[in-house]
Amino acid sequence: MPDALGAALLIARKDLAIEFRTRTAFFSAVVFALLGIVIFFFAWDPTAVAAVDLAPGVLWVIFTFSGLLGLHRSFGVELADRAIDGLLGAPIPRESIYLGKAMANLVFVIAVQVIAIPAIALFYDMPLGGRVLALAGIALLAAIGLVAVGTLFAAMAVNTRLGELLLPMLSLPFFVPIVIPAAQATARLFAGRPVAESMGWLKILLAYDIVFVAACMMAFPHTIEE
Amino acid sequence: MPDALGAALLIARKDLAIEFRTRTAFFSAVVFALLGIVIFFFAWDPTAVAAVDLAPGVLWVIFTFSGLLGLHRSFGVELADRAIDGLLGAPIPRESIYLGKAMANLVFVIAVQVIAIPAIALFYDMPLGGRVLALAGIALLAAIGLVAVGTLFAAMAVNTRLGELLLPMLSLPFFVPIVIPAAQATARLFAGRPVAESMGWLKILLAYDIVFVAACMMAFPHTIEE
Amino acid sequence: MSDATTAAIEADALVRAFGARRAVDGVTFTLRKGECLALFGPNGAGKTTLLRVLAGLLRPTAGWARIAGTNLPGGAAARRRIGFISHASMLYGPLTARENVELAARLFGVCEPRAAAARALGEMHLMPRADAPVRALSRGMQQRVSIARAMVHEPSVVLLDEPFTGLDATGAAALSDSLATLRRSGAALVLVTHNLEEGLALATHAAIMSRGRFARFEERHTLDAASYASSYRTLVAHDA
Amino acid sequence: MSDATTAAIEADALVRAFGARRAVDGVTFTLRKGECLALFGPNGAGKTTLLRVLAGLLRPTAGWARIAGTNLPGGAAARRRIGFISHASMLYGPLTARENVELAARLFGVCEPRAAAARALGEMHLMPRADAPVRALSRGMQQRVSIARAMVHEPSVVLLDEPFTGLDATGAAALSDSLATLRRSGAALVLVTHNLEEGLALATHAAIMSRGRFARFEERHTLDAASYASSYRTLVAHDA
Amino acid sequence: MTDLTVSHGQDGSATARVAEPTFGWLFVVAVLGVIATYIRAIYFTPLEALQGPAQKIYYVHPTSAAVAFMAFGVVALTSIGYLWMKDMRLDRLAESAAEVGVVFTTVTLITGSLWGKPVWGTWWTWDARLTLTLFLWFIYVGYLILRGAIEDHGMRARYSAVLGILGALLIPFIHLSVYLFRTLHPMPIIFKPSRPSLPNDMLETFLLALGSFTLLFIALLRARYRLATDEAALEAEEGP
Ligand code: HEM
Ligand SMILES: Nc1ncnc2c1ncn2[C@@H]1O[C@H](COP(=O)(O)OP(=O)(O)OP(=O)(O)O)[C@@H](O)[C@H]1O
Ligand SMILES: Nc1ncnc2c1ncn2[C@@H]1O[C@H](COP(=O)(O)OP(=O)(O)OP(=O)(O)O)[C@@H](O)[C@H]1O
Ligand SMILES: [Mg+2]
Ligand SMILES: [Mg+2]
Repeated sequence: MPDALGAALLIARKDLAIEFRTRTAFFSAVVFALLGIVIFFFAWDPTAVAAVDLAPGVLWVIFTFSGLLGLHRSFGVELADRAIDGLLGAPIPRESIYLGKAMANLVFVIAVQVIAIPAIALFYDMPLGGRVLALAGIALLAAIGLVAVGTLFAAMAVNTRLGELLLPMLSLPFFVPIVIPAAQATARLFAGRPVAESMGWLKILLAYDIVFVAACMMAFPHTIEE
Repeated sequence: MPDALGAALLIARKDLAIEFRTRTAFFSAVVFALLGIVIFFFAWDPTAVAAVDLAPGVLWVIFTFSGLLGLHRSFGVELADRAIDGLLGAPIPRESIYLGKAMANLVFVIAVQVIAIPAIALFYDMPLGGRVLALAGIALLAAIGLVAVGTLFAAMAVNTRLGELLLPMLSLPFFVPIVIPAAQATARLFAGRPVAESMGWLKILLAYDIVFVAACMMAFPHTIEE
Repeated sequence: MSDATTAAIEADALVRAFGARRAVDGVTFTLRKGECLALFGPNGAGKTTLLRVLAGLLRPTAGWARIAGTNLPGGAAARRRIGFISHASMLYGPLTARENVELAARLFGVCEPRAAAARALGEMHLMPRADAPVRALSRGMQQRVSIARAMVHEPSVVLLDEPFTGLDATGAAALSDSLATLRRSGAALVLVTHNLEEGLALATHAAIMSRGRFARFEERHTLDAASYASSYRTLVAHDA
Repeated sequence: MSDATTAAIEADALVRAFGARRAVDGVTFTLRKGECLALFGPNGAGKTTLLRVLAGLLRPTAGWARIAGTNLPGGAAARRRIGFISHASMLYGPLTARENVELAARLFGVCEPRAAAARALGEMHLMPRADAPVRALSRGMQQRVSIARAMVHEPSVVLLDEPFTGLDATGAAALSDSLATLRRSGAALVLVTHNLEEGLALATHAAIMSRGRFARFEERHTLDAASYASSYRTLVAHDA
Repeated sequence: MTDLTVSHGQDGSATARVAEPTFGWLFVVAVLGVIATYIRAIYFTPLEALQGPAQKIYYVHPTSAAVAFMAFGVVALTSIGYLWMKDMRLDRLAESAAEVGVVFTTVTLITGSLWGKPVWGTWWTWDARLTLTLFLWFIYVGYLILRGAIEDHGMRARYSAVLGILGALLIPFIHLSVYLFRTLHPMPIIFKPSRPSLPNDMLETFLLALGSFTLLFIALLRARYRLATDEAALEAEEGP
């Protein structure tokens, strides 16, 4: 039998294989993020709101919504022909299933961010410069939290009658403590403030990640059986 | 055999019956919109961007994304056990299927708006007052356009390998001439300008509705058979 | 309505390809009113594809087919005549059995949809569970709803893709009865099944499909069941 | 491993309810290694529910069940032993047949997953289409992949829910062969089917389920096929 | 992004087989024209006073935009033609034109950005024309992704024809929206790209550029179309 991590990797690889079977899947995720960014620009009156003030909010809202898209898709594929039963029947710990799905989701979310962040910088005319590393750090912390909680709720939502409608309802409140610190830290970063000034926000993100990765991993086995 | 409109109504009623079978389905759509609004509120630094300037954009972005949610759901239910084949095999015009699905989607989108608009007014402290009617008019025009195009693309996306991933990619560019005029007109409305000043924008919306309702209705029969 | 001698189903050099693979590859046959074709063939022979083309759900790649004189894909009037039971249930899981069948009845313009739905469900012995959501029914029960759905408008051309799947003895008997009644009332049937006995019981014609073509096509009464079975098995074995 | 006298499957007063409806309502039986239980029963009797409980996919509401001495729902070691073929294919449509089976092999810790997958697919005569995405396969072919998936790790407890569905003569023969081999190698089988003949051919035990309970449960050699069939039909008819 | 042009899954052998004859004399003439344009632009046309060497982009940038517009015009026309006549050649032409169009739109965006940095001091600004170009790129990249997501040829042709037509209808709306969005609230832009009154030298060079790019467009379209035709033929040949 594969060990817990091995099994998780198998599942993550399988998910990514499905997702990227056609190169076009990746393109369309990216185009989605780009379009979101562009649409957002036109939703606000540029004379009233400066683009540079909008950018951090746009970045993190796009991040949330494209994350939801990926999360939802991730369990849709399991449910189509009840392939999830195949995973549940396999001699692997439940936690591996969670971990595997979460890893695949993390790759998806990060892949979208890798395109979205430079695009925001380009379209909203923000100087990335030396801030790239700091921003990548924030994005990684935020992505881990989002995926940890989102994967759990996606698994739960998919097993209920409400399906995809439940996912945003359950998870958006949990995304609030991710979006606010991330947006605040980003805004500070682009206002040219030193990273130290955002340390408080980053600590919140880090604490969130630790608490919820652990909690969700423990909670997962209870949510998956009928 | 039922006439074209009768058949469309049957299909719309069926969709709404599925949607509201459990009252909670409606609640969760509403909660989605509310949470979206709240998330947006916190995504921007209130000292940098005035809430009243953000509100119109938030309204129309939430509108777009919750619309996507409903649209995607609308064809998911048809595909689950290939119920769509049942509709295609029925002695009704293809256009009725389109019309029926579009009507149900319109109800969904409007129902979400009915909650979202007062919520925005509340959160962002905007005086609705005598502007409710004008705003409702904008919302209706925007909803018709969104649903006309979105229903067509949802039908197409669901039949492809990429499934729901494709829907936002195809439809977001088509939402640009909805979001810009709607957001601009709303902003003007709340800045206390007379409606006449937004007439240009409203005309674009109206023209869009006319062109795309007709075009999509004609295009639909080509997209539904395999 | 057309007279008794008109062909109910005609296909001529019918082809349907998926990409490069020709799932149906030149099928020609005619079936008149009141006739029943039992269609056998190995997995992947193209039976389902053929039925979906005849049901107007797939466009032919080449060749043509006619249902009651109308070229496929026909208009509403042609579809009105067809009843189709496919591999998928074509039902809405969240709706009840009754709602599903009633919806079909209304869409097909049946006069008293409520009564017709109750009758169709009753014929499949499903009334006790008629108000349960389809999603909560067992496989065999779902198959019964699916059958009721396809029969509620009394079609004159019935296409059945392995309709006995999942049915218990009662269900199978009820379906056989319905099909026999339909045939007597002049309907044309195409019945796909892997069970020779089941298929030949109802059939007036029999065909074996292989690699998208009709390898054999005869009238039932010219056939000897035992020798047919052995030739079918040989064919299936060679096909794989 | 446990010795030959250990029960492979045990159930005691097993109950599984959906809301108020008790789909399985007090089932008690024991099956030893090398035995095969043919499970019959009308639509909605609770056969699928029972199998899903035994497969560890549904929690029992009351009572208990054991697989090879481990209480259900058991841990990874218990699941390692089970092979399950359900109504749904449990396959990933976008992946190929080979990828699906290989994934299962790896998850079950089979030593040479590649070779094992090829062998399992070969047994079901599916190698020519092994690299087609499952979504593009015909129903019978998908069923074959599903069978290969369930067998690839050589399970010692095999739960089969109408496994012959959609299979042609070749496929059915291949499955029967596999099952016979498995039984000889000491596996315990539960085979749900609506076809008495098919079921009794392989069985050492036979049971008829009705309204969630075992209405009959006997050893195969005590049964006379003809009289069993007639009593099954009476039971089914009364059940509806 | 240019690798989108080859994202249609032809395998190496297909490319090898067809690559040789597809680029004909027309392509050679077009490439020579482009080279001649640039020799003339660099060595024989005076430096623009304000912008210096950056202005040399002028000969690629609007010309690519013009070619892209031509290409999308071809997509719209062939899409309408396809829905009307259902001729696969029109579909292949639409696909070819969309690919060429996306390439040239990409070139326009990139050269515009490269030009913008020295001239405007920014890579990007939300000028109406720039925004429209960006959305054109989105629409037709979406078109190509849609094509990549459908296997069935007929369905792919119909879906993409629908998108091709709707996309053409959308362009005036986007143009109007973004134009009003901007002009009602003008942003300070240092230089507005408006038709410059060119000195004769530059005008001649520009006309030469436009002519060569148009030839290049036709050559590429023809080459891509032949590739599509050969692919289709090859696929039909390889069928079972
Ligand atoms: C990414 C940025 C840019 C994009 C997407 C873009 C797009 C376009 C398009 C679509 C056209 C063709 C319009 C037509 O033929 O009427 C065009 C023409 C032109 N562009 Fe740009 N452009 C960009 C940046 C620039 C910059 C930075 C300059 C230089 C200041 C510039 C100067 C011109 C000129 C001179 C023309 C031709 C003038 C005319 O025919 O009106 N563009 N551009
Ligand atoms: N959507 C599709 N895409 C690609 N190939 C397909 C598709 N549907 C069917 N095929 C192929 O067409 C052939 C015929 O399939 P079809 O489902 O008609 O077979 P069948 O005779 O019904 O088989 P079965 O007895 O297994 O139901 C198979 O080789 C199958 O792989
Ligand atoms: N998810 C569910 N929710 C509610 N009721 C259910 C659910 N699954 C099954 N049931 C009910 O439990 C009963 C037993 O169903 P089950 O699927 O076990 O029957 P079965 O013996 O397999 O029938 P079949 O021969 O039709 O496959 C049925 O009455 C069914 O309606
Ligand atoms: Mg079939
Ligand atoms: Mg069952």
